[in-house]
Amino acid sequence: MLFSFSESAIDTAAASRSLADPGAGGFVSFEGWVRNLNEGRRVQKLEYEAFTQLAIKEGTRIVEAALHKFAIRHARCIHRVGPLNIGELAVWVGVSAEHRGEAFDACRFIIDEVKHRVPIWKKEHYEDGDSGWVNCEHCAAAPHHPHAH
Amino acid sequence: MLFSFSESAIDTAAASRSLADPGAGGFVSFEGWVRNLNEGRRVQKLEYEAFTQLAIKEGTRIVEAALHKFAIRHARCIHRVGPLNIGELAVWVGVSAEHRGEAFDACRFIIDEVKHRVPIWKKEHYEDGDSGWVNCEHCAAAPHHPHAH
Amino acid sequence: MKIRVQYFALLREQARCSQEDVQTQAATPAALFAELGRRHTFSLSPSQLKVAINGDFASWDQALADNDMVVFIPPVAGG
Amino acid sequence: MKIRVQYFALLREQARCSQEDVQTQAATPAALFAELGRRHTFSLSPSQLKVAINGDFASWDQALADNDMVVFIPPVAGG
Repeated sequence: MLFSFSESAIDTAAASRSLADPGAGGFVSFEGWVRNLNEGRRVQKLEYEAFTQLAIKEGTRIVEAALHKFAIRHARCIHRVGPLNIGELAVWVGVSAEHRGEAFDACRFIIDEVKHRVPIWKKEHYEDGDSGWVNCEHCAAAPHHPHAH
Repeated sequence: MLFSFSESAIDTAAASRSLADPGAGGFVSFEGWVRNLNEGRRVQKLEYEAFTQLAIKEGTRIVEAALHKFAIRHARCIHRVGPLNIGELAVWVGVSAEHRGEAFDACRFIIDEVKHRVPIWKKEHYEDGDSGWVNCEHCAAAPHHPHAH
Repeated sequence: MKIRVQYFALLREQARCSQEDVQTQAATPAALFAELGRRHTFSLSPSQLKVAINGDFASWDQALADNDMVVFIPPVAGG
Repeated sequence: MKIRVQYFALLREQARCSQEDVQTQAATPAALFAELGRRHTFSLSPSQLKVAINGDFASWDQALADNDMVVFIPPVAGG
């Protein structure tokens, strides 16, 4: 499972172990944590929603591309779905490689691509009671109802 | 303790937790694992030795420099000393930041600098029975005794 | 023909449902979205959306077939 | 004067000890290393080493003082 979803806390220790390799000298991991602030607004909690069928395909393609593009041993990405609180782990990416430079580059490539290409959406709930879908509310070109929900 | 040594297995979960911050959205960690191969030679095990007094000073300066140079929240490096087997964790670097780009850059900066500047030495024991201090045997300019020990 | 439309995130909230089966003559996703927009109030325009047919990315002018599953994909925000 | 010399890694093995106290007239680490090199077989030259005095990096021509602690630092290999 190069790319998968988790509805409960991601077990990063087990995930890291799954990338172990006696020929790997470097391991880089990225963790996306839920921040209490986004674009100047105080965030209380959030929820992730995914188009799972396509997201797993697209996420897997990204990790496969990294395995092809960089001289790495193993790579994997796990994304949470459902409600999350501040400080919780939203996404984990791990890469093992013979040498650290490739592990850094591949890990960054994967998280950048996942954020841009995989059909996952994030709804933020703000301390002021408002809420909104990130990247969907502010760029809407049609008549805009920022407080509609 | 921005930089420290450990004589037993590094508790990466506890180390990661120590860098938690509700304002941090990205966390990047690097793990250096003992490889079974270095410069074409089969490695069986190795040992790390440190000039602890100066290594802690220099390692701390590196992490402090990263905290100054990059927009990050927290950073930390833990290095093993003593004997290690293949696959074991030799060094851990963790960085939390508001945004992931700075976390990646700072993490890489720290491990690069630690490898170049901190007085730590690595002796590899090879499967053929030979052994050698990495970076010390091959660059020796004076009369060279590669199999003296 | 019958098309099953799945909605996610902001579109799901604006359509007030996560899935609906529509009888339509729309030949393409572009035509289908325009048709759905007459019944729902979508704040996102096609230029801000991507399209998937039967679980794969597709183009706005791909021909629709009976029983296709169509998803309009709002700007993503994973990670 | 008395200088305490600590050895690490390859130099420790080549000196066959991790620490020794030497009585010396050497005014600098450079002179001290040359003097020690007449008793030990070091395979590394000063150009490959760094020097620390009393736990801090120092230069090869820094003046030594009585009871200084000197370390010659072989090429490092952390990580």
